[in-house]
Order: sequence, then C-alpha cells, then structure tokens
Amino acid sequence: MLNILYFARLKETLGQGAERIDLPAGVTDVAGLTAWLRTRGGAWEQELAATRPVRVAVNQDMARGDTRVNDGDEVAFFPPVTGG
Amino acid sequence: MLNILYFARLKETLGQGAERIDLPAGVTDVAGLTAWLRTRGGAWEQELAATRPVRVAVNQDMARGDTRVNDGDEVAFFPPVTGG
Amino acid sequence: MNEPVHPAALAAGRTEIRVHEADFDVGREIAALRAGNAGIGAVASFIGVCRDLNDGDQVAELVLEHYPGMTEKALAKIADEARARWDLIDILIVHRVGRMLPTDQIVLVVVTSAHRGESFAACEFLMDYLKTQAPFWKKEQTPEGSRWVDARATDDAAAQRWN
Amino acid sequence: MNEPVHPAALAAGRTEIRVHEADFDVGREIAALRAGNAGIGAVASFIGVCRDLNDGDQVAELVLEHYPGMTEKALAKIADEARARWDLIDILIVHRVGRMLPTDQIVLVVVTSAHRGESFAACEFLMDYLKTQAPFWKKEQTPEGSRWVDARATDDAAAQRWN
Repeated sequence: MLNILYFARLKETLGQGAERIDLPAGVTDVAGLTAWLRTRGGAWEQELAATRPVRVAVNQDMARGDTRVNDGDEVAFFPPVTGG
Repeated sequence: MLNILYFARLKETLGQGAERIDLPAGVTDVAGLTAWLRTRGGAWEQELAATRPVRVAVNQDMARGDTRVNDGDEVAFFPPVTGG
Repeated sequence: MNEPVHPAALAAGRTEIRVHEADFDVGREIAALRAGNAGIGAVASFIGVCRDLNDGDQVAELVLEHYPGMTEKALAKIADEARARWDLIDILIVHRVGRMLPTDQIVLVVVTSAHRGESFAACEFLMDYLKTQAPFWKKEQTPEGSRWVDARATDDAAAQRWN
Repeated sequence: MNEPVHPAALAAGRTEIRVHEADFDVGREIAALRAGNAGIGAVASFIGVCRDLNDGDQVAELVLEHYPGMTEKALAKIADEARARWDLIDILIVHRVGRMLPTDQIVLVVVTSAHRGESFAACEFLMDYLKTQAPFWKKEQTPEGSRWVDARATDDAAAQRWN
C-alpha cells in the first residue's frame, strides 16, 4: 500500500486530501508514480503535468523524480511552498 | 575659544574630560590642533602620537586630519568606538 | 570570531521548533531562550507578519495550511543545517497555522550566538530556507475571492544565495 | 520586491533613537513600533547582550561611556543612511549606557519593512555601523582589574562590507 497525500491547491483541484492505493505494477520511483496518477485523466492529467510546478515528498522528505517509492511509503504531492 | 572633550581611555590618561582653550595661532584644522596639543609633552605627546588610533569629532561629526577647526568649535578626542 | 566559543554556552544551547495555531509572545520567547545563559552576546530575530496588501490586492485574511509531521521534520533539518554552518547557541522557530488577520504574527525565528555575525546570518538563512523548504501554504481572502499564494521567484533566489 | 510599497505604511513609518541607562522591554518595543500598521510584513531585530567572557577573561561587569549629543546625532545619521539604501518602514535604536552585568541587554535595533530582505539587511547594516561609528566605549571589570575594550578588526571589516 501507498499512503498518498495532497495539499493546498492540489487537494482542492483533485477533490481529496488523502488516498490509499496498492503500489501500481512497474512503479519504482516518484516520476513513475506521478506518470501513473496522470493516466487517471482529467484533473489528474492536468494538475500533475510535467509542466506544472508540483513538489513531492516521500516519507516526509523532499523528493525528486528519481527518488525510490516502496510499498508502505507515504507520498505527498503539493504546490511550491509559501509559508513564512 | 575651543571646547575640547576627551573620552574613555583618553579622558583617564590625560586626566581630564574637557577643557576650554583659545584657538592656538596657526591652527586651522584637526591635524594642526592635534600637533599643537602634542607640544604639551608627556601624556599628550604619547597619547596623541600619530601612531595611536585616536579618533576626532568636530561639532559632533566624525572628522579627519584636514577637517577645519574654527573658533567656537567643539572638538572631541577619543579611542576607536566599542559600543553595541 | 577568533575567540573560542564559550563551552558552557554551547552546552546550554537548544533547538526548539513549534507549529501551532496560537499566537506567540516575542518578548517571552526571547527571554525564555536566553534565560541564565551568560555566554550569549547576540540575539537575532525575525517576525513575519500578515500584511493587508499582497500583489496589489487587499487581503482580508490568510489561512495557513501545513503538512503535519513533515513540517516539524523539515524545520528540524533546516535548523541542523544552520548549526552545521555557524557556531550558534540557540535556535527557536515558531510557525503558526490556521486563520490569520492583517497585523497578526505568522512566524518567529530567533538565533543566539556569542558574536553577532553568526546569529544574523543564521536567522536570515533559516527564513530563506523555511520559505522554500518547509511545507506551509498560504491562502488569501481578497475582495475578488480566495486564492492560493504563488511561490515567489525572489524567495528561490534568496534561498539559492546560501548554496 | 517588484511590488509597490504600501503608501499608508510609509506614511506611518518612523525613526526612533534612544540612549539611556534604563533597560528596555523587547516585546513592548516591537509591539509599539508595529502598532496599527498593516503594511508591515517583516520585523528584523537584534539584541546585543553583555557576556560573562571576553577575549578569554571572565567579565564581572561592563560600564558603557558615551558622548552625549554626538551619540544621538551619529545614530540618526546611520538611520538616515539605512533609509537611503533600503525601502524601510520603521527604525528603532535603543542603546543603554552606564553599568551592566552579564546577561544584561545593551542594545536593541529593530527594523520593519514590507518584505524581509530589506529589514534583515538594514538591521545588520545598522549594527555594523553603530559598532564602528557611534561614540560608545566599553570598560570591562575582570579578575585582573578594569580595562577598556579594544576595537575589533572584525567590526571594521563588517562595516566595510557595505561600502
């Protein structure tokens, strides 16, 4: 299982803040998981497009496209941060 | 008249915090006044030596050797500042 | 800077990170951080405040969302990074979440050290990194409705100065 | 930084300079400076504190002498210089004189602005200039007797960064 979280604008446009999914076959890293989510089409395809400034954290650490994703991980998708 | 002030270490080594003197003949700038004070000898010669890091303010503005000194001015001598 | 750092001061130094809705009292926070530590010579601090104007629009209120768990972890990492770069005594980071109004305090960063150069640099570094690395998001309420605040290129540039 | 500075904020900004023996309350000073000004987004501050150790010796107490009249004039000049360099809202400088003990506060500088870069830079600039341009002198009481503190080359270097 993967615990996927969405924050801020993404939570609104995707209509959910969290979901649990089985690790999709063939997905081994952040880029792969993002590509898999885009195949859902609609808002998923649009919001997670490679041209959008989406940030990803794996197990609460900032991640990159080649960061490994394993069963049991918490993966969060969100816009660039704007705190402070 | 000149109103001359001494601060910090200089006040102690010269034994006074302030004095009033007539503008010495021939003195037109800070360097001239400092040289004139040095002619008093002893602590004056030593503390106001060109090799000592003495700072001078004329009318409460930081001055240099070529800053003009006129009758009625307030001239202060002190070590480099160490506040804050 | 050539002077050895006071060992007792180093021993007493601490890192404190808090994320909560409640407001904070700057004077009290600084006093608590400094309490009893005579090795501290410099206290640099920064308060980020909610303005009534952003990108030319009136802001009626701000809602700060965050990523519980990761927020604290990210801030702790940033604090560790600051300690690796400078000789610091204490680090305090307090970041509020939830609803805020103009003039409300949003974030407080306080850094103490023996000499001022270190605390100034670390305080600015912490703010620059917090602005680009810590998972907080601002949503503004303006006369045109609510909008998520966009990340600023100037914040990325500020953070990159430290690389 | 590309955003116009809030006109109301600028109008309400002020420069306040105080030199006195009494201690100051940081929280109260910052609150008074910010009061009612919703154009302020950033508050950078610095507190200089009396340490119990300097140049390797224990310091039992510190006496701060100054040049009354010139002190206020020099600080006002430094504040004007900061305003000429950055878009600032408020500047507060409070410097104590007289006798101080370890952990006592010596100086407070607070700068407010719309965005944080300006207030950080100006606060550090003000401290660097104050350290080299304002007529204050420290005398320390140590186990070996009292001594005038020597000016530091690092302070001159810090001030020269801004030229």
